[in-house]
Amino acid sequence: MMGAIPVEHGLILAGILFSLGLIGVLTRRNIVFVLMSLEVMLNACGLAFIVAGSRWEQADGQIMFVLILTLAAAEVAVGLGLIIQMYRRFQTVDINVLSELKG
Amino acid sequence: MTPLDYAGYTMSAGDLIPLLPLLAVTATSIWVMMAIGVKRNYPFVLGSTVAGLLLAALLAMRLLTGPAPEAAPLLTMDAYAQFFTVLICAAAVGVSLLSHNYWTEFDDQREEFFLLLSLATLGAIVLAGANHFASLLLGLETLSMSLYGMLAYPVHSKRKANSHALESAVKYLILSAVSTAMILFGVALIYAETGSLAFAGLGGLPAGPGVGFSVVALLLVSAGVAFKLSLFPFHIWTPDVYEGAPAPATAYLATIGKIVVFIVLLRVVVETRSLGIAPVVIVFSLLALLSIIAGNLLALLQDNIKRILAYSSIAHMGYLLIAIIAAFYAEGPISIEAVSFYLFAYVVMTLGAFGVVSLLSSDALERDGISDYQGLFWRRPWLAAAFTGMLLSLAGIPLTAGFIGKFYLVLAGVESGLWLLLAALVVGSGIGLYYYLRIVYRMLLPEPADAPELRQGNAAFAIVLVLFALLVLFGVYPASLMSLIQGIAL
Amino acid sequence: MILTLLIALLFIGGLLAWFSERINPALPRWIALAVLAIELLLMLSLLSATPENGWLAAYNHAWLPRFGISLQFAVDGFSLLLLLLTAFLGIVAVGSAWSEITERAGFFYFNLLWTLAGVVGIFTALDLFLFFFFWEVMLIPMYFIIAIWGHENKFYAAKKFFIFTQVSGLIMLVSIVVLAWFHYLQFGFFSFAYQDLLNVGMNRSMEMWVMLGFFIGFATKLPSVPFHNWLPDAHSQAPSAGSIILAGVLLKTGAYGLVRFAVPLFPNAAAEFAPFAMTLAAISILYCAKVAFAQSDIKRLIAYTSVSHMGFVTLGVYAWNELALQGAVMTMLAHGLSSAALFMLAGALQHRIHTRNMHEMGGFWGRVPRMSAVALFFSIAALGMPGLGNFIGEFLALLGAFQANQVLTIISAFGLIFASVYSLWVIQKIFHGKYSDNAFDGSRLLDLDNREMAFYAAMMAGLVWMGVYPQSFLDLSAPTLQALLESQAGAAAVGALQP
Amino acid sequence: MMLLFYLAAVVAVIATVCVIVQTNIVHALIYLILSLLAVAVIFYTLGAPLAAMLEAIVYAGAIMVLFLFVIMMLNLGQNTREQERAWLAGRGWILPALLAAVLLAQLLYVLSGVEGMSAPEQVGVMAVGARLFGPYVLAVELASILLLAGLISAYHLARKPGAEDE
Amino acid sequence: MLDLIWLLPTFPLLGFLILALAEGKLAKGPAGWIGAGSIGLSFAVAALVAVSFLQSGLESHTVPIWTWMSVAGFDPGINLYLDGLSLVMILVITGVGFLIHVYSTGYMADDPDFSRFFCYMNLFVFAMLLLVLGDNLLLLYLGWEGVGLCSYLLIGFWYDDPYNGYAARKAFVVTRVGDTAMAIGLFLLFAQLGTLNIQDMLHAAEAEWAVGSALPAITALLLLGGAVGKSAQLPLQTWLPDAMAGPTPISALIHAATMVTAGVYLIARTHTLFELAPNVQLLVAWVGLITLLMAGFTAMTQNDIKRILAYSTVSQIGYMFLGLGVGAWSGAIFHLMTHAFFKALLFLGAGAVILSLHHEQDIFRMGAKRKQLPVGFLCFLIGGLALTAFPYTSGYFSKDEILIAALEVEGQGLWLWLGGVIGAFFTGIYTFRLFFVVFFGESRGHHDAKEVKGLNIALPLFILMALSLFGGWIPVPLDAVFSHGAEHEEHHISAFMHGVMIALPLFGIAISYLFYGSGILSAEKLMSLPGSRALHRFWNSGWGMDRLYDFLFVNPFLYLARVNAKDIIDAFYDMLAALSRAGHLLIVRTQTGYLRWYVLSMAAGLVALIAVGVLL
Repeated sequence: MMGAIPVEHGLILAGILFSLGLIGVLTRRNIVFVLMSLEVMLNACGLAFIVAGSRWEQADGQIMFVLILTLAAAEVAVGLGLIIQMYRRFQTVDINVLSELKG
Repeated sequence: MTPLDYAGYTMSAGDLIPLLPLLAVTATSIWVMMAIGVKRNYPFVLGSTVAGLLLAALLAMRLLTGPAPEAAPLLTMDAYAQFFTVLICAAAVGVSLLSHNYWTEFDDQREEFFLLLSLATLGAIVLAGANHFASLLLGLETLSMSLYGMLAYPVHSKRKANSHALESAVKYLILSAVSTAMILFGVALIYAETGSLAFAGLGGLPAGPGVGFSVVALLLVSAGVAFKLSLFPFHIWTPDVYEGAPAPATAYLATIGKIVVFIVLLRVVVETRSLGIAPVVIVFSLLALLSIIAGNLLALLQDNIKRILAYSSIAHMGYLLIAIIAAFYAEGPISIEAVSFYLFAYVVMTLGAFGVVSLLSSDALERDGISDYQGLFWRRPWLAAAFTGMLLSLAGIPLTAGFIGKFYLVLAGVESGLWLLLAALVVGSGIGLYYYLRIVYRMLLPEPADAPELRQGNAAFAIVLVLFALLVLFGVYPASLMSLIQGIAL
Repeated sequence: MILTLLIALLFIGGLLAWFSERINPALPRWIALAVLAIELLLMLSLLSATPENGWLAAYNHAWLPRFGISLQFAVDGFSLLLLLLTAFLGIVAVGSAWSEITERAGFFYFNLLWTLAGVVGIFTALDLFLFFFFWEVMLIPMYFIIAIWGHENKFYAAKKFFIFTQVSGLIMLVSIVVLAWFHYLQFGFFSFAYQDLLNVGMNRSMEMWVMLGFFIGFATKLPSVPFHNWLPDAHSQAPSAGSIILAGVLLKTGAYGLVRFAVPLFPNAAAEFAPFAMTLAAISILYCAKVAFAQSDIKRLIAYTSVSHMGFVTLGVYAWNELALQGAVMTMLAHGLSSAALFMLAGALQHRIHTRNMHEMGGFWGRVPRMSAVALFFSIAALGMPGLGNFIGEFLALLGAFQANQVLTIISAFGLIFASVYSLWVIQKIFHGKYSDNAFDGSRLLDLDNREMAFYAAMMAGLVWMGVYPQSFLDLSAPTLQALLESQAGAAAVGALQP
Repeated sequence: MMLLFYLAAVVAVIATVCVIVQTNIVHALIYLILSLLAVAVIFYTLGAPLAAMLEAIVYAGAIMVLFLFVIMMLNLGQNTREQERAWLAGRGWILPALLAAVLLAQLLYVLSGVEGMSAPEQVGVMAVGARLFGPYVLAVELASILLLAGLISAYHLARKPGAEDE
Repeated sequence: MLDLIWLLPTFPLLGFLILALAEGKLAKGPAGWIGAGSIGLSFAVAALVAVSFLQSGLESHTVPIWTWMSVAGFDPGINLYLDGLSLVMILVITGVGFLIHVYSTGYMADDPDFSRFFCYMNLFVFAMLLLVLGDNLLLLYLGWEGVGLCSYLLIGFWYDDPYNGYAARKAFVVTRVGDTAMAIGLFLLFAQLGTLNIQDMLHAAEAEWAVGSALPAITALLLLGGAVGKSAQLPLQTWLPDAMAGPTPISALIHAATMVTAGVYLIARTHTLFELAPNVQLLVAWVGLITLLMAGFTAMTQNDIKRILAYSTVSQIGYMFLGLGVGAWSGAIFHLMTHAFFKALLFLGAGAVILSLHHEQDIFRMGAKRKQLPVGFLCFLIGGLALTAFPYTSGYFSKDEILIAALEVEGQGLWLWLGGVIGAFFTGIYTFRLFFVVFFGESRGHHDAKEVKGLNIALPLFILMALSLFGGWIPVPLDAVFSHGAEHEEHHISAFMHGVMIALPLFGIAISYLFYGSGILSAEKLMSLPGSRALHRFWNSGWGMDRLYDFLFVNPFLYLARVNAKDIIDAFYDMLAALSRAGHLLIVRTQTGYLRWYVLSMAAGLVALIAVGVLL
């Protein structure tokens, strides 16, 4: 019953999602949005792995996805922790306040 | 439905022996975590961390000369990996001792720093042995995850007037995540093409001209790696993160955080050098060239020592890349030896330089302005001498290990005929001298009248002196290290 | 063994001098003096050694076996001459610093001795890696000497000195490595030993590039136009002891390198390059003489004259015949003494009246006749007065160079005219004319005391000796130079443009 | 199945676009969850049921809830819409979008040539599990360490200042 | 006895060393004794040597002292070579030199730097002796440069006045131009002939080079360059008049009697070379002729007593060059000797006059001084007559010999002769212009002048007067040196020619008398003629040579020095530094601190990377 889907299409979808995530990271000033966009990018990577794994009929793709999931979870946890601290200090989620270090 | 195929994979106790350093560090982490849970005791935590890391270093040193282990699916703890494990653990011990003094008056929980430090070290060791993209990912992210915590460590401190640590951590986190995504996407593409996630599988990439796919996949990975190494144009985070973070964390990031990526990179290059995908090599050359020039130029008129060191590290990564590129061209072991030696020297000198900064800094105040060092030569001659030694080593002047490292790089470059890159090395070193000498000169000036008291720190001072001694020892008589490195070559 | 002792003694002596300051601030200079005196005696003892394979003394010990690098030291007559010069000028420098350097004296003498250790290493090392090692080692203490005890613009000068020499040094390092790499390709093992590398063959363009790398390294130290710009700044800003070492000894390392390495290692490329090198030499001679004349800072002036004089060395070396080489060697020795003395004088003046600006001076003869006479002596030595060492060197260099390249020799000979212009100008501005102490405290303008005179007298005696009986020096360097020439039998006509 | 794939793909893309242009953060989060769920469907169509499950549970579930907590904690949402709109206005979009478009074009250029089909067979939980606890057993352990590191970092950072753990 | 010639330079050297090491602490008495005495001893030795040399009948005698150096076949020795030529020279140097030293003890008696003066003087004599005794060109060159140095030191002896320093440097630098040419000549000679030993070199040249070929011409030209520099001949004559800034005994010794004639000595010494290059030899003659005429014109327009004598010196050396050029080797050297006598006399006499008049040098501020300064008057009378070649004075014999030889030159002989005779006519005019203006007419200043007393001043003057009058009968033992030349035969010229040669100088004296002695003719009237002022100015400035050289060489050099004082090459390195700095400032602006910008840079980097990778 499984219709074969071209790997090409899966990877292109992943690429689109990846690019969209990147746009989000690039354009949003709200750091929460930035973090969410990052999740989109990581998710796109996971998708790519699944696509690749299904091409080879291997479990490795899914395993990589699981690892990415772990990573994403940890990243979000730490990231949100930082966001909380940032909000505490600046009362804003505007990422541009973090620009004291430069030159 | 694929059959259960782990039946074919068994793991015996013997397979664990090469992993002993890793296990030792893990045990240290757990032990420290439990110790914190029971009772917070700063000296004890520090002592445990140092002891555990030392143990790991000793184990690795013991294993270094032992028989080569069989390749495990994720980690190859061969002599190459063990050598760098020793280096990593030793460096981690150094950072621990450096940070002792730094956190003495910290008004928040101090102990987790060491916990994070040992976890980061764990990630670093994994990278040293990684032969698979999964372990690469895990090692890299364990390292990064711990570093996020370390970079932002004083975030609750009321003693600290600014939010630089937080800023540094946020920047690092976001950018690092982006770079991780790049690596992952690239790896996914590679996997889609080769069906293997082991480095050895890279050989399955279609090579030859016009293979855009392989190039793009490799370049995606390269871009991520370039970020971790802070190569131009992915270098931009480096100074901000270095400057904002507490000095010991910076020291960790600048030494271990950098070299592990190179360790992996070298392994990957050795696996793939038969590929000879010209565009990738050219891109690497370009990265090296631009990094050398940009890094040195950026540091030129900088007044913040941590930033200077950050920029100079960009250049140094460019120098190192010369040897990596040489490894693409030449079959011989020289480029690998060159990378190994240079990494060793780089750890010693960078750790030493940041060690001096750490020693003089505290969680409340980073002493990283160039003017803070005015007259240091007359106030703390040995410290200043050590710092001078580190800077001269970074500049590649003889009597220091940095010179031998540079010599290796030149040799590797000559072997492969990388004249343009060697020219960049020469020019970059010339520019580099300017800012290194600026610092040295500041230290030579008479001390200012209103100079504040300098912090003391015995452990950190001892570490700096030990590093200085190593620097000179391996600058004058590196033969033993050379032969060791010759033995571990991949 | 004596060679390692020579170097070790300086390193250890330096450390001793540094630490002894805590015991007594006057101790470092005595230690430095003692160490250098012992050095001089040790070197003199080598004069009576019987040569073995052309070497008066040799030492060889493995150092970095991975690349065939060894601690290979050896001394022949040529290097011994330069060693003697080094030790002698070292003593002079200590004498010059004796009362001038009062702050952080221990560290000063440490740096002085370490610089000299580097120089001694350069003159004795036969392994190219080792040579380069010492080549760079001497920079750091010299940097400190300029940067700590220098004058108003010391950081700029010290930095410039360091960057110039370091960058050119790196270029040379690349060349050395290329050479060693070719040795590896040809013979299958690494070696940085001089004798091994002499056998390396390379294709034409590669040999030229590698030779150029060496040339740039040495020409910067020498210095030759257009790599000379570090020198006026370094010399004018350094304390006089530093200037003495710089002008008297450090510059000679570049010349030594040209004679010992840059030409013999690359006979064909050097032959091809000789006209260019000689052109650079001629430009150095004339151009820097001209620039020297325009200086008002006396130390800058002397610095430029140094460049001009070292042009004769380059000219002589690239003429590559015995006359010219002997001329180059004699110029090195004589210029070592005369420029050191002139810098010492300039330092003495600055120490007394706190200015180097010649426009603020004048008519000193009446006030300080001794100093004036001494200055006159060394000025006329510098302008190449026959009977003094500089003349012998320059004349022989030109005489030899004439056989290799007539046009450039004739052009270079005009340097003799310019030399008289600037030398006499100095005498005129400082010692002749009307005396006026508007610009400085005239009561501090004291004549040379007996201690100072002793040093000058020794240098004067040396120059006269070289001038009237140069044979004692020529005999010492002749075997080396002849051996070098013979080994180049195939390329004996380096630079010969005659039809 | 193929239809499902393309349908889900369209949903995922649209939802993701909504995420990045949305001014109300809560709405954005909902779109993100939608996107993740769509991807979960895609996983399923690609024969990765375990991944699909985890995507839905862990990603769309746990992680997004975490986001929600923080959003609530920081009291973002309706009242910050104006500000978000202001931030999003202007030409700040052009360059990033252009860059991303170029990147996408580059990716499309190389990806469009890839041969091969996804396998019709499912790689089920068993297979994944066997592999995970076979050769990848170290990875599992290391992942736990990664989580531990994340945990400790997050703990240290997100803690209220002064809240000692006595 | 002959082997003792090494003592000859040794005494002055010892004198120099003693005076130098005494650092001026010696009292004037001992200093004077040492200074003059050393030369006296030398003269004694020279006399003994002369006697024994002439008795021995040797052609030459070499005394090796030590090998200077020996490199690759180049082995010049510190060897002294004595033959007739050098014998004449050492006698002149030590003899006249001794007299001048004695004179100086009186002349310089009041100078605070008395012993420094003698120190330099002794050094000079030492160097001059080496110059003439050296058996090889390198040793000659040593002496050559040594005398140049002493000349410099002594011209600038009174260093307070920057003008003196200027004159000294000018003298040194201008002669160094010639010296450099000579040095190049040495290089060429060594490269071609493999030796610098003069006799060996000359033999080799004769053997290897054909007459009229290029190489001897080039070497002869280069040596001539040295000679014209040292001997103040065209085109390097400009330094000598300025050199009068030194004390007058210096002018007598160095700038009249000895050093300036070194060029003549050099050419005579290497005459074989010039004979191999007839064209160059003829050039020597023309250089001499033109110089003597130009200097004669200039001398007529000068007002400074020493400058008049200086130009006259230039002119007389011109005669010597003329003599050399026409092959009258002996005549030239003979004239060198007699010129040493009478010009030393004139200068020392001028010194006495100047000293008596409190350092007044302008002849138009003197006048009618024959009563007040009888000795000076006598000096100028005798010296002037000898200078104008008044029959049977010393100058008459030597000048005659030269002019007669000139006449015999084929082709251009008449012109050379005519020029020389006209020059002699001018000599009469300017010499007696000086004479009449100073000693006759009305007193125009310094009415209370009193002659300086002192035997040490008077005695040398009287001896020199005697020599000037009777020096023409001294036989010079030069035949052996120049024996192979063809000119050694009795000259016969017509009585008319001879009459002209005698009459013209007298005619010159007469004109001078008409203008300056009797006032019958007036120089002022002459000056009011159209164009004469400009001509006067032109001649007065030495034919504008100084200004020409300033324009051609000095000013461009000074300009270049000034504009490039900072060394243009430095600007290149500064530019590199500035470039780096600009690069830094440019690139550091990318470090904005804004996170989104950082991500953007990464994304851009990725895009660029892929673009590069794919395009490659």
